Amino acid sequence: MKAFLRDLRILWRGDASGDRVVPPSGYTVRLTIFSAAAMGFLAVMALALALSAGRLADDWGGALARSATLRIDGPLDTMQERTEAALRVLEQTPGVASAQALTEEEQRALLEPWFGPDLQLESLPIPQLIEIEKTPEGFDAEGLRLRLEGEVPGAMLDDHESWRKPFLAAARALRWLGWGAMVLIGATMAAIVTLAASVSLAANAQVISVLRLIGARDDYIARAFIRRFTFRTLTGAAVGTGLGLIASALLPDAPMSFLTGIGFANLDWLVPFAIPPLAALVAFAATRRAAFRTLRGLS
Amino acid sequence: MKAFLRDLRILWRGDASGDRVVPPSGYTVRLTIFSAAAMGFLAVMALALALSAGRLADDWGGALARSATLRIDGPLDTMQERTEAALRVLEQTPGVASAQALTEEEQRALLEPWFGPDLQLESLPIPQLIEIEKTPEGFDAEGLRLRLEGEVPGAMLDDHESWRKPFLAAARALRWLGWGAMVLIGATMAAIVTLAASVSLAANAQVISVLRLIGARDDYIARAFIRRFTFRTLTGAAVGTGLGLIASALLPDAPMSFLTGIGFANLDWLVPFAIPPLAALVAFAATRRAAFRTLRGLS
Amino acid sequence: MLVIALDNVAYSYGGGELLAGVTLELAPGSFHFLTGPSGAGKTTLLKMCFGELVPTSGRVELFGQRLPGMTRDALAGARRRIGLVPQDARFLDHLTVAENISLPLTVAGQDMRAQKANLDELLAWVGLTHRAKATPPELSGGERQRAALARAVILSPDVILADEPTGNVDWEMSQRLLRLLVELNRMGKSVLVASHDLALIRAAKTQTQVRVLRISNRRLQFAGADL
Amino acid sequence: MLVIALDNVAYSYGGGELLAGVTLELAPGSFHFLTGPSGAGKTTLLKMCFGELVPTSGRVELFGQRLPGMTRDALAGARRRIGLVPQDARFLDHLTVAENISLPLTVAGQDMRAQKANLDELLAWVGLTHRAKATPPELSGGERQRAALARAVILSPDVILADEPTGNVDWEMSQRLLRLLVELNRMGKSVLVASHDLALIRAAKTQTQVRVLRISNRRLQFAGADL
Ligand SMILES: Nc1ncnc2c1ncn2[C@@H]1O[C@H](COP(=O)(O)OP(=O)(O)OP(=O)(O)O)[C@@H](O)[C@H]1O
Ligand SMILES: Nc1ncnc2c1ncn2[C@@H]1O[C@H](COP(=O)(O)OP(=O)(O)OP(=O)(O)O)[C@@H](O)[C@H]1O
Ligand SMILES: [Mg+2]
Ligand SMILES: [Mg+2]
Repeated sequence: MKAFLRDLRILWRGDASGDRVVPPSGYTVRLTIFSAAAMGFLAVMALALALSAGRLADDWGGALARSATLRIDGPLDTMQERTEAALRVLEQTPGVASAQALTEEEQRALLEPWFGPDLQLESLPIPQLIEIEKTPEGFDAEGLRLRLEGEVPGAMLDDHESWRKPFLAAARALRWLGWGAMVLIGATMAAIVTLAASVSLAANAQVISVLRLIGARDDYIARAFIRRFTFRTLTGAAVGTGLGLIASALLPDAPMSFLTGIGFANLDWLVPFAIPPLAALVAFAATRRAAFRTLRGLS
Repeated sequence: MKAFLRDLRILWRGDASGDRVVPPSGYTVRLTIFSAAAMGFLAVMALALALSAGRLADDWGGALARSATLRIDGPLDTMQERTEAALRVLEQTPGVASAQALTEEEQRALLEPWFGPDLQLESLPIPQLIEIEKTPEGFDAEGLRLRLEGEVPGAMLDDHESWRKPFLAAARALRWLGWGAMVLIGATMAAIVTLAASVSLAANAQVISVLRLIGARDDYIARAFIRRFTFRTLTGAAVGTGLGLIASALLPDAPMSFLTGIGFANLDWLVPFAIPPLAALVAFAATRRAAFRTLRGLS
Repeated sequence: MLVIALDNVAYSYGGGELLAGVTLELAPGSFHFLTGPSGAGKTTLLKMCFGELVPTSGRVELFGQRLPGMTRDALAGARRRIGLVPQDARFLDHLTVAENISLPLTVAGQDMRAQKANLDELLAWVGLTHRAKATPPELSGGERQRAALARAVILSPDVILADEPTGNVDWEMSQRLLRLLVELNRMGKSVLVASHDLALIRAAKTQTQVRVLRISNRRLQFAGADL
Repeated sequence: MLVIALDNVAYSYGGGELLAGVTLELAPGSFHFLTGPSGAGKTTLLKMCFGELVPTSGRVELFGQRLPGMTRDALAGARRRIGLVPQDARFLDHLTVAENISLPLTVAGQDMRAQKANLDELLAWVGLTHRAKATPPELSGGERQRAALARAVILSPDVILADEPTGNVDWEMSQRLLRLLVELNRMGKSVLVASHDLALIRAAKTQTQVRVLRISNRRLQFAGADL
């Protein structure tokens, strides 16, 4: 355990002498840390948006898409018979997981907003509703419609397509927006870190020429820069992600069936923790490229 | 017109000799332009989110809040009388802009999803619905409820509060998210431009000392940097905003009553055009501060 | 009137006192050499004359104005009347040698074309005509020094302060540069040259009336005739 | 075996040829001076010996290895065996003078404490003991040159290439620095000094066996006894 910690510390501190030869260049430090933090924060926000929109799309694309409603109209006395006929048809239809006629209570609850709680359903010629759940594969709505037309008069199939679609499109647009912003933020961070590293290398052209003069190898020089920028980015991104998580926990919650609230739900909370290491990785790669390119350029 | 163009050109080019003395520092140029562009793009996205959410919140907070529904239950023969009594009460209630009993067609349209198109309303004991529009001040829901209880048996007032609230909260959260991101993006851009200017000034410490050696005044030196960074930011932000506008025009549209689609509607399209000048202003102020601080520091 | 006056000046970089009780008066048309061992404070003294360093005690006057009371703009104006050749001259590396040499004209807002003949003559004098289109990093050590001297005198300043202007050039070239300084001195300009090159000083003495100052033991003294 | 060999080398910065047909062989224990007017190509020649510039034609060998065939790491290794004193020495400004002088030890991964006595002796020799804790920007011109010389010799390299190492120091100090170089030369190190200081070269001739090279007309020649 002690040896492990020591090794970790050496990795963190790296080669102390190598770190000392690169000056503690004030502005590029702040530039890197700040932009990593800002990008981390924005990434958390975008991630929250993308994941919430994803959940939304799942709900509308999933739960709603896997259900349908069958309405049976007709005179009161034929209702029982028609309902049974419809249920039989549905039983035989591939892709229907279950079909259930709504009970009187359920129908009354649905109608309550319009009729009030005292409605006597038995005396009314209101249609019977059947809730259908699809299997994951779904059924052939057109075929079912044709068959019902022939066998069950007054049956109307509503597979929620028409009013589900725009919701779904909106959720998917939001999700796109979220992930698009994520990608853009990642690219921005990579670019800013690359540029900050390049600026730092360019500003340290004298340091590099001094080190070469005394016979330092290029990777000795490059390592000092790479290590520094990687850790700066990690630090900045961690701070930004932390602030982002706090902010997204503070976001007003709107727990609704169709808008599950913006923010992270359940295990989603773990996803943002990938941001700092990813940012550090991006910084590592970006600085490495910048360092070796600059070193070759200064030859 | 010609004179105007010439003046504009002079403003743009500024003092050519002053511009020449500052070297065309490659990396900080790219850094500034790129981050301004990225921030401009993200700002458009955030603005789109904020404005759509704002419209949403307006819809739910406005149109819905300004309407209410009154439902009148009872035996068929009393319906006409009770409806008229209710309308009379509503007419006398301060805060009610208009009240209208729904016609048969309207009621049938509402009920169609459940009863199908062939419903004969006259024969049914379904309640009568009255649409109320509030004045901007609104009415006292409790007082009206009490009065109706006394004068119109079977009257139920629904002012949409209960189901409007969570929608409104969600829209407001989204709007917060959008504007919060806007502010953060603005701050990030200011910080990055400040830092880029500082890096550039620090990297040009030799230029500054040479210029001082030959008797150049500080504001001569500062102006060259300020002008450069302001125009770079303007350029970058304009490019980013342009790309952002294109992207947001390409966003899938979801034209729905409660989700008016993400993106800009009508005159909202003009708002993002304020981003580049605002960014340039931020850059101007940030560079000015950085330049004079650095110049004093180098004394 | 004196162009530059130091009155009982002391200077310290934070540790012990480097210079103390230094009094120096540069009149128009005077020619001074400043000598002393490495690290004695020659460059420090020149920087005070240029208003770059402010003495720890005593007073400095540039063209009759007291230094600590001057605004930044007034100081910039005074500096345009002083041509400084720094020991380690710096240039704008993105401009050509010719542009660097005429930079003081640019900054002072003077018309470049009117000064073209002037520039060409100066370039020829310091032997940089063939390098006029090069950039400063492409110059050799001696060429840099000569470019710095040319830049210092192009505005025809009232005073020329030169810090080891011949440290990196051969004997013939240093004689050439000396003749330039003597020429300018004859036009009424005040010249102060820090140098450890005794042969150069001896040569100067044969050409014009020169006073030799030496920093020793923190004080400024006139060197004897033995030099 | 030769430490550095230039065989029929030519160099051009893009314009006309600056150097042509240059042949130079530095054997261990040799002491050369390199002279020539400003802009003749002394610094250019030294940079070729250091592997910083690759000749336009001809061959350069460092410690028996041909230069264009060397890897970057091999070149870095060879450079650790060469002590270069550049004409315009640069340092790491965030480190102290002592740290800068011992930087080659750090980069070569040597134990600093073991070399402490070495460093102190060297600091005393170049007269920088009292400035050891200063940073390079706080040094005077001559102090910088001395620090650069100390840095060049601390790794006890096989060759010392010095470009105008006494351009900014007074006569006594330049004699001191010369004695250091002569001492190192007696230890078997090969020394090449570019300088226009004829008095210094004459003084060196009295102390050890010195060969004087002169660049004139693009060619490298041995200077006559008249020097
Ligand atoms: N910024 C500074 N901070 C601290 N000490 C300094 C600073 N600048 C110079 N010094 C010290 O002050 C002393 C005098 O420096 P100065 O440059 O004036 O010497 P000089 O006479 O010009 O020497 P040289 O002939 O070597 O150029 C030196 O010992 C130097 O190290
Ligand atoms: N990078 C470069 N590009 C183009 N020309 C250069 C470059 N470096 C040097 N030169 C030119 O090559 C010539 C020789 O330069 P070098 O520095 O070798 O001269 P030097 O003999 O050391 O002179 P000095 O005594 O003045 O230092 C000079 O005219 C110089 O302007
Ligand atoms: Mg000096
Ligand atoms: Mg040279």
